[in-house]
Amino acid sequence: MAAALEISGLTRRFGGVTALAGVDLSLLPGEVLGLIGPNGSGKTSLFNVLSGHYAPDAGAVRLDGRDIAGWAPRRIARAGVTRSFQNLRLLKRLSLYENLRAATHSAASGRELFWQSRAAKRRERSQLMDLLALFGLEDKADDAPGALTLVEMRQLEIARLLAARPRLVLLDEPAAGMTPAETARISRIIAEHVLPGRSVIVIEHKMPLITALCRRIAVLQAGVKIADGPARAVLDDPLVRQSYFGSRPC
Amino acid sequence: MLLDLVQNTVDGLAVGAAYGLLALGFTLIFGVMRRLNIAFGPSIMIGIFAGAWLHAEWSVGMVPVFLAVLAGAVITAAYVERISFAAIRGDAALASMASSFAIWMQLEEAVARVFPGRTYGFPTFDGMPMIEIGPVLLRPEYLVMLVTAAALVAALQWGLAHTRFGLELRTLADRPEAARVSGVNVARVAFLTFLLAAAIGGIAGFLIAAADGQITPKIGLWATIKGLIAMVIGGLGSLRGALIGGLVLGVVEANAQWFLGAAGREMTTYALLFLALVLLPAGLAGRTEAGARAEAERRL
Amino acid sequence: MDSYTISVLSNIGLFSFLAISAWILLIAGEISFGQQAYFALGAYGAGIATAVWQWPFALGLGFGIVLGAGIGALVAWPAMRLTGVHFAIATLAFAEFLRSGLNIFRYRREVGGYLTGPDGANGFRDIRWAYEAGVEPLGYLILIGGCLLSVIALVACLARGRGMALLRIVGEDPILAAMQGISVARVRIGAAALAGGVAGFGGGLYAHMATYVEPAQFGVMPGVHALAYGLIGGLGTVFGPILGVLVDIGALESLRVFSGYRMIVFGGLVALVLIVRPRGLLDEAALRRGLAWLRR
Amino acid sequence: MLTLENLSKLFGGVRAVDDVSLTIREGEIFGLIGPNGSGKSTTINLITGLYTPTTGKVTLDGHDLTAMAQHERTSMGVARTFQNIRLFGNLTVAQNLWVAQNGHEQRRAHFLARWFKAGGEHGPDIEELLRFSQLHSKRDLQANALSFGEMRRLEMARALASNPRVLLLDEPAAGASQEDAQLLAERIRAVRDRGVTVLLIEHMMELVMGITDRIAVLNFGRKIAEGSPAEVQMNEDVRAAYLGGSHKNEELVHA
Repeated sequence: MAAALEISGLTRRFGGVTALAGVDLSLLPGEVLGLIGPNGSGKTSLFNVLSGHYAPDAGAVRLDGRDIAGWAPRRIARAGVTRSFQNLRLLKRLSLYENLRAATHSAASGRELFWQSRAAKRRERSQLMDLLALFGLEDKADDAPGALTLVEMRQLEIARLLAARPRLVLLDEPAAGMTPAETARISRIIAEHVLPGRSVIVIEHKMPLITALCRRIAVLQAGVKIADGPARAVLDDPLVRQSYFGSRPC
Repeated sequence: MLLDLVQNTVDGLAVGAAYGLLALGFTLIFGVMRRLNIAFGPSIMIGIFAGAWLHAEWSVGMVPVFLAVLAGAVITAAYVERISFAAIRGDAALASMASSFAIWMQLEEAVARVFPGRTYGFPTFDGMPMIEIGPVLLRPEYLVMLVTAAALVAALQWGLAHTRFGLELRTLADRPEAARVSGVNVARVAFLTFLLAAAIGGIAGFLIAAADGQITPKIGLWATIKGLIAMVIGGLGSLRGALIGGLVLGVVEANAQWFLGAAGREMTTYALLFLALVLLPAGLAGRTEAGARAEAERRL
Repeated sequence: MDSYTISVLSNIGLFSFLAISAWILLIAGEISFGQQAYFALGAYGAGIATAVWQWPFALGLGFGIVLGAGIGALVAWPAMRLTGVHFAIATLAFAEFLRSGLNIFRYRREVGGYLTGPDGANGFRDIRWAYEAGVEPLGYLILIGGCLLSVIALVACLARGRGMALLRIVGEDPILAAMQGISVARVRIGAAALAGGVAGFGGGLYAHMATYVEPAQFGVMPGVHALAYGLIGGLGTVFGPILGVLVDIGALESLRVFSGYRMIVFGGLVALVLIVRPRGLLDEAALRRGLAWLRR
Repeated sequence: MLTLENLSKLFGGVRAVDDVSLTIREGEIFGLIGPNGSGKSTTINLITGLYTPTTGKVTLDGHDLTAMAQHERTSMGVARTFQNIRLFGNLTVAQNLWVAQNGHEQRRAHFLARWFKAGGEHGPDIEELLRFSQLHSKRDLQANALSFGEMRRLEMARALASNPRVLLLDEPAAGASQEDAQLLAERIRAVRDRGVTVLLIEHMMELVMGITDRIAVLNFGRKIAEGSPAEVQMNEDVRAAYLGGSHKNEELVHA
């Protein structure tokens, strides 16, 4: 099967620091990959390159065969790549509904800037409200996101992600700061709503989430991929354990 | 033609030195606070009018007038800092900018109330002979400007490198978070930087007013605009850039005035500003790699 | 209505155009100190069209709008990648560039035996359409009101469609906007064109009310006032900037108590509001509360 | 000595730190560990004053720090380093230290005299600190020109220059190799031997387990364990929080 995403030799430097040093990675359509590694190992930098925020210094990123390395974020997003952010990026001054709707604007026609027919408006509203309802947020549709709990904010971000109808989803620490119960909830939500029919890469430090979602794991350390394979095998790899927990048995 | 060019350039350098001082004041504030104080020019204007008033009422000499200018500018700057900067949250940089604009309206109106006429006299440096350097003439006021600007910049450079206040100011411009945990009293350093900037601006304003011999309330707008342009040409937040920007602006203006007339000078100045922004957003002095990286970090 | 009231109301209407113009850019996350430039372009453009070229009034006004919008977009195109302080200074630079350009702009033609047209710093006299068409001040006030309503209706359309949401998203988080597939550059240029057009509209109306315009009228101060109106009125709705105008011109300038101290009071008021409510009186939160109350 | 009493911090609806109490004893090296997002950095920021706690308080030797500004806490004797190094890049190495050199006794010195003198006579000796950090040969270089390892050393030296009683190290081993970590461990011990109490926040387990006297573990903002390194390593909850994959957690996930 042809890969949905094929990264080869991806390199990105910042001044003297090499954040990514020739990373190769491929992802099959519909596959879920867990990306782990110590702090500062280049995981988020990889996402930043994939989403177009940083241009790579070298290497290629093929999305369904097209090389998207160095494209503007807007173009990459339109090609079907959507991401979440480690420390949430919500529009605090807009309502929950408008936060979701942000994902649908790029597909709209110029005329729609000034006018949406009543029917189109109703159709959009009902679609997005369904999405909010999926996460139990429909009652707060017209509130600002400031009053939500952390889990609700994450859910809103995931809902926005889904509203964009992506083919490739990049999740950056979706369970950061969550209790085990909350982590379990968010991983169930991801499993039910995000995974079906999409290729997904998840960065996460919380192993329960990784092991629950991913059958395959890749490990980055200091910008280099040091392991890639079936989840259990990677987690039992002594090299990986050392990079994570130090060499002592823990 | 060539001689005109040289003569204009010499005059331009002198005026440009004063612009550089104005830009230096702007830059100090911007460097430390990352915010623009639009009321900078108007605070200088208050100082100049205080000096003019003192001179008109008691016909005092240059020194008391100078001190009055300095005091007026510094006191007004303290007011601006309290109301438009200290009182507004750290992340609302644009609110500070807009607020300082509002204070500008206040200051200009206040001066217009107290001095209802359009122009007022200002004491000049009398009795100094014109200086001849070959075929080029240098007005004595301009020589004073050049020398003062050079001395001030040298003193500032020395102070920034060798006094505790200078170091603390630089740490604040460099890494505010680290400055805080290193024990720097950020609020106080910011306040004193404001006063220092106003003092430098006051000196520039005094020199300019003394060279012209007359003042109008428009000098507030004028000082803000000239300082801003010089700062932007040189690069936001760079002291060296501010001075270079001032000199470039002065020379370009003097030549444009000579060859294109007053309206042509204005247009050239603003076109220069717009182009500098669009083509050289980092300014003539450029931006260090570390600065660029820090900026990239901040963005995401 | 006495003529004083009519002139105050007309001023409120005309300043509202300028205030809405600055407000549109504030929504899109950019501070402009230079909207008066597009007001001036509208005034000169529409004035030349009706007075020199003898175009019909509506067409002349249209020309002013197109001129404002077109130049607005043209200036925004290179200035688009500038943000915050840089953008603000660039707008100021352009506005002052234009004003000093108008100081030497001469375009005088003979119309019906009279020389008419802009004459540099001496200004541009005899923009006489309203006088010749026999429009009374009250009639002209109604015209201004109608035009203002059309601008408000346009903004309402944008709010109904996607336009306003796009402006707000780009204004709040351009990086996120780009990652949602939105072209930040296009939105910003569009906002600048819209803002320029609205200012040009107001300028055209102003020129025909005043019959005389000169470059000195379009200095920094009106632009800064326009900005301040949005900031104190609030960024939540289009009525924010209009509220700002009402407070300044409607209350401060017209009330005897403040005569001569208007700027001092207004300046202090702006500074105070910015401390207490950085996004103005009618901000987004106030708007949301209002809508919730209406829905109830 | 340094105590946190029932410290909590809420961001909107998020509980970043949830009722954490800790006592750090004079002269010890205390480790604070936990997975990402567990509230470690927020705790440091609460101690140094970047954030104000929602409830609870921080005291140093009985003095309540909670209401103090950041620079006041520094003069009380709290210093820190940052996870992503924050140096004054345009200042020289020595100047970086001078700026920070404002120990408590200096507070009383005359305001102007203090400000117009770059190197103070009070506080630790700059030259000695430079030697201690092996930066003596670089004293007049700009901090920007240092290597990564030198920058880390300079940052720690700058923290020491403020004459602290407690030094908070925020992931000092981030980006360091195994050998560097070994040197770092020695350096931290040397700091403790200077009489400075150390609070170490770190991901690299080997380092933490090797040099700390006691450890507290945070997870989802709460303290889940405290004790000696050996005790903490044996703790079931800690293993679960870090490694996951234990049956307990699998159940949680699929519950």
